[in-house]
Amino acid sequence: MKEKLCTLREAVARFVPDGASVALGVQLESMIPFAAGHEIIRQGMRSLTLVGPISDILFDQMIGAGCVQRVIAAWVGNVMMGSAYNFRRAVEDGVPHALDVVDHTNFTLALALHAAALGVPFLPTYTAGGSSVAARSPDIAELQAPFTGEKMRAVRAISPDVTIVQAQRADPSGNAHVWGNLGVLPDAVHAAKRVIVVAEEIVAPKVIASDPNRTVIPGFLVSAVAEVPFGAHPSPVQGYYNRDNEYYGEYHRTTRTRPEFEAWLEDWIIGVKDRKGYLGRLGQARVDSLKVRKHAWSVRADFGS
Amino acid sequence: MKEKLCTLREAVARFVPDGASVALGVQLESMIPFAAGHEIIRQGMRSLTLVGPISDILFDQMIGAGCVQRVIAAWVGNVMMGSAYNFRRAVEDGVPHALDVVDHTNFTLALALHAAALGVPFLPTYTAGGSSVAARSPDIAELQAPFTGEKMRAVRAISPDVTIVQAQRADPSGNAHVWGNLGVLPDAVHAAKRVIVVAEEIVAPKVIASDPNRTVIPGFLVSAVAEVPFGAHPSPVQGYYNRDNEYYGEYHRTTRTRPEFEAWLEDWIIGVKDRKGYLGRLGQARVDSLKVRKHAWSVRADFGS
Amino acid sequence: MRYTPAELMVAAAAREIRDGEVVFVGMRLPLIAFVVAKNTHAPSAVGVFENGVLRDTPARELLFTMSDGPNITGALSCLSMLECMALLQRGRVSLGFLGAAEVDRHGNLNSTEVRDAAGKTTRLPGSGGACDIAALAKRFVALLDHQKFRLPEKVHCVTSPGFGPWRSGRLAQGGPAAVITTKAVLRFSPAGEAYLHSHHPGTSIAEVLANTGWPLQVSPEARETPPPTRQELRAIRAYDRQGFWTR
Amino acid sequence: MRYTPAELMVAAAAREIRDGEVVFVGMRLPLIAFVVAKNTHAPSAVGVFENGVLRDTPARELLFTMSDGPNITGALSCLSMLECMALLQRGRVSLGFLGAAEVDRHGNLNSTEVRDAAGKTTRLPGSGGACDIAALAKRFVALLDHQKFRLPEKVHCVTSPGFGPWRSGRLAQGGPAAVITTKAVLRFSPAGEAYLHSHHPGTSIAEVLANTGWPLQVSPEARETPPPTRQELRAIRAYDRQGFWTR
Repeated sequence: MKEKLCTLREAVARFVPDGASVALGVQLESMIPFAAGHEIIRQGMRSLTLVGPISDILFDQMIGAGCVQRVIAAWVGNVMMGSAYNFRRAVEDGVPHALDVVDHTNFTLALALHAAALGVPFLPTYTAGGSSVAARSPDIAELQAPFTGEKMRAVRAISPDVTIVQAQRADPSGNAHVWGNLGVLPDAVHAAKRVIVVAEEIVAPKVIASDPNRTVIPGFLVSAVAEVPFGAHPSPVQGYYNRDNEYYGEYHRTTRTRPEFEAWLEDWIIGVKDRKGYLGRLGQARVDSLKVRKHAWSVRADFGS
Repeated sequence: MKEKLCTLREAVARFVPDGASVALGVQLESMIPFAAGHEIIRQGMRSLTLVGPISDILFDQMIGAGCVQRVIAAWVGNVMMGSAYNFRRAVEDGVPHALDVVDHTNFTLALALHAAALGVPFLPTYTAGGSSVAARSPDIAELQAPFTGEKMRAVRAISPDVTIVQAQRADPSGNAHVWGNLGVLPDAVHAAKRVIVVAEEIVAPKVIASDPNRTVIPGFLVSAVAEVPFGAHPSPVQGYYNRDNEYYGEYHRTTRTRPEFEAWLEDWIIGVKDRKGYLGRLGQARVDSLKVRKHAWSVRADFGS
Repeated sequence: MRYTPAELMVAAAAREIRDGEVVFVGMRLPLIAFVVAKNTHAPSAVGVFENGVLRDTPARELLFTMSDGPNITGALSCLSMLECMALLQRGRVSLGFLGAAEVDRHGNLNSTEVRDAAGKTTRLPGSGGACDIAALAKRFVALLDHQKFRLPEKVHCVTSPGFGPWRSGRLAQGGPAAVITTKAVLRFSPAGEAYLHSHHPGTSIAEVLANTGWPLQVSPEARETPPPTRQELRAIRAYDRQGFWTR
Repeated sequence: MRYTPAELMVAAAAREIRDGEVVFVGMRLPLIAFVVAKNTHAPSAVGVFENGVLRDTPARELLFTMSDGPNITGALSCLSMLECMALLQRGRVSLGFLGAAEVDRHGNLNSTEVRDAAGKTTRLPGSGGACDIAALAKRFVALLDHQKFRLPEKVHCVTSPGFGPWRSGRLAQGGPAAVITTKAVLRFSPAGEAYLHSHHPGTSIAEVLANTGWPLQVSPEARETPPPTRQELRAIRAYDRQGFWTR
């Protein structure tokens, strides 16, 4: 397998073109690839379609930075604090520009990715019956079920151009171990045309091969893998660091107006070179305070024969 | 959670009634719950429907023992040796009695279980186009896809009355760790009305809780859990013992005729009381020779926070 | 013992959980309700989180999101969202909790967008899993701040379906069981219309009616909501020590 | 170097694998072909096994089934069957190998049941994943024992589809690329009819034709199948040390 190890800058430049559809935040509130999103903002990509069930504040930042033309999601906001102001400004006032929102539910978005992962154009479901989400969505149609004749709904497959995931550890070929809550990660990886893995650490292939059930991302589906420690901050990475709750509160308090957001953007994204710069701004003491306080190691499994 | 720990005899007596549909061999050639199948034979259950993709010789034994009225499967035979004679005798000559065979492919069977696991009456697929399997099956229908208008096939959901799985380790509540090739296990567990877990070992709940991604069987779906070491022999259990290839060869050579099979049945199933008796017949030396020769431990993962 | 309105709501929500049930938990107050139920009358309840986590023990510390580290440590199982939603779709989830910006006469919820009197639209975060839980759980309970504009006769947008003509076939088994507000607990008639079941201590039936956007039916058996017990308050405060969600 | 018919078939099968391809491996001879290809011209090929296993290195010892312990130890990934079949369905699998009891003029395979001249039916094990691989892989290769009754003009039962009217839409991209028998290699015309591509050393075109159940077309470029190379034989024998599958 070819080596795909590169910097995050290279990965984004090569595999996230203007106009691409990009799945991010596929594990919901944890392991959100903030470093990757920030790199996309720094490189000034435009007209992206963002795909993800619950994006927490990363989608809000990318919308505010002007990268986004469309959002396909079930929930866009700040999970701990409520509203996300850039999302609201874009939808309500067209600032910084108009935003097309395709509303999904968590389940219909999961099914849309699952359909693409399975290689079928749709999947049937009972959810969203009676909901305006179903009535308004171009991705949800009525369906009469074979065998039973029931009225159901069909959810259209979504195949993102690129899925970006944060993994705990990966080898240089992109084979990656991910643990904790998986969200829609398995389907988002299989549904995508390309996959970028952002890993907390690059490890030897034998570490990954020691536990093939943990390898939820097989390297042959991966286009690029970058090592970015603390790449998901302020979201948590199980076994590495905790959620920086205070950061979400600060973001909420300091991005209420467009000028405030612009200052925030300059401070935290445009004005830093990369994730190292970002972490420097955050400060070592804060970084250290987020690290895992109490280790909880998995009991080993024997893959011997 | 209530304790569900019991003997395999109790589990089978309580949850595998005559006429039940039973999924077995859901991990294909490994971790086949032979001990459970043998207990079903000893208790003389009748008119069962067996469900499983590739059953190796367990289905053949249960058919030969007269427990089975119908088989819903993709492949019935002896994987290493070819034909399974009881299956052939039942289909070709109605011995010991007639057998209804519903042919599936591996994928359509996986989809049928997946549909039931998802709680929908069918799933769409492109497979089996042009095949007699699709043309003959009551479980496969034509379908016009929403959105694209393509002609596809729909596979009907299958929800077994009980799924019996062999797990490496489980706690007394039935929370079970399974690793290695999973086959259709996750869907077979979720699709079933009841689940029986046969574990190589019962371990403390904290062992299971140390690795929630390994807990592919959550205990609240489990009706009974029994500790049966070497319960999958002659099939392998990763990390515990290897496949007894010679046993499959012997079975092939000694069950060619009905009287030969009847003698085999008496020797290995009817004439032994339980799995302990079976292993006694097998002999300690042979048991020991199958044990894992070279351990290969998974590198630990940190679930700390 | 004194208590806050949020603590009363948590206690009322906890009592909706029956022992042994599989419950779609959600965050904020319902999460704490799950913890209270586990520590009081429902020790065998299993919690499902749509990020893929199942728990049969409460997390060791307060969660701000369902994906926080402590919710994973010691979890019963970590699956995918699809597998958790599949539990819902195949009818294995007894109860789900939902928040909303608006709840209407038939228990429909809106968390997508609202319009003010001047016609100005405010965009809300959206469904998340709310629509799925409302559609597919055997029953659901909504929590909201009791203000007249949040209880319109008809929501602007049905993010999450309550009672309506769609409650047939597979969806016949679901629907709202209760709406727990800052002032009252509403339940639903067999015809699917909300009625006042209890008003909280310190409010009156008249105050509830005055703050509801349609002529709310009142049960002849309407009574005062029982206040949180000492045991419930202890469980709430042991978990939300700083009162982040419950002060 | 001397070699067995099975060794020739393995070498011929190995040459069908291109470097970097994702291959549905199967057991017996194709498994060994995958090992040979990995050790010779296709070091980056990835093997998919329908039990859920992906491998990019050969197992450390001979396998009798795809679920044998050594196939799991050091695997690239252990998924579910559904996930492996999904790779097939979404067009990520370049090549699959299949065995069969019968292969016909248009590359249809039968592994479900056969009838003899007297009309007596013999029940075979069935499709397993064969139908799925034949339908959905970008191309497939069948292996079989070259006997006239195994190569009928039309199979008794189409377990696994070759070329036919169903090769449109999503299935247009698939179909048989080759049939490797104990006597010959057949390939397929653009119209989907088999023709003789090469006959093995020690047989003749006439012998192949005499043992085929329809008037088999012969390519004007038909030649002798190249024998296994020294390197290929070394790889075969290092893996199947006892010659369980290849003697």
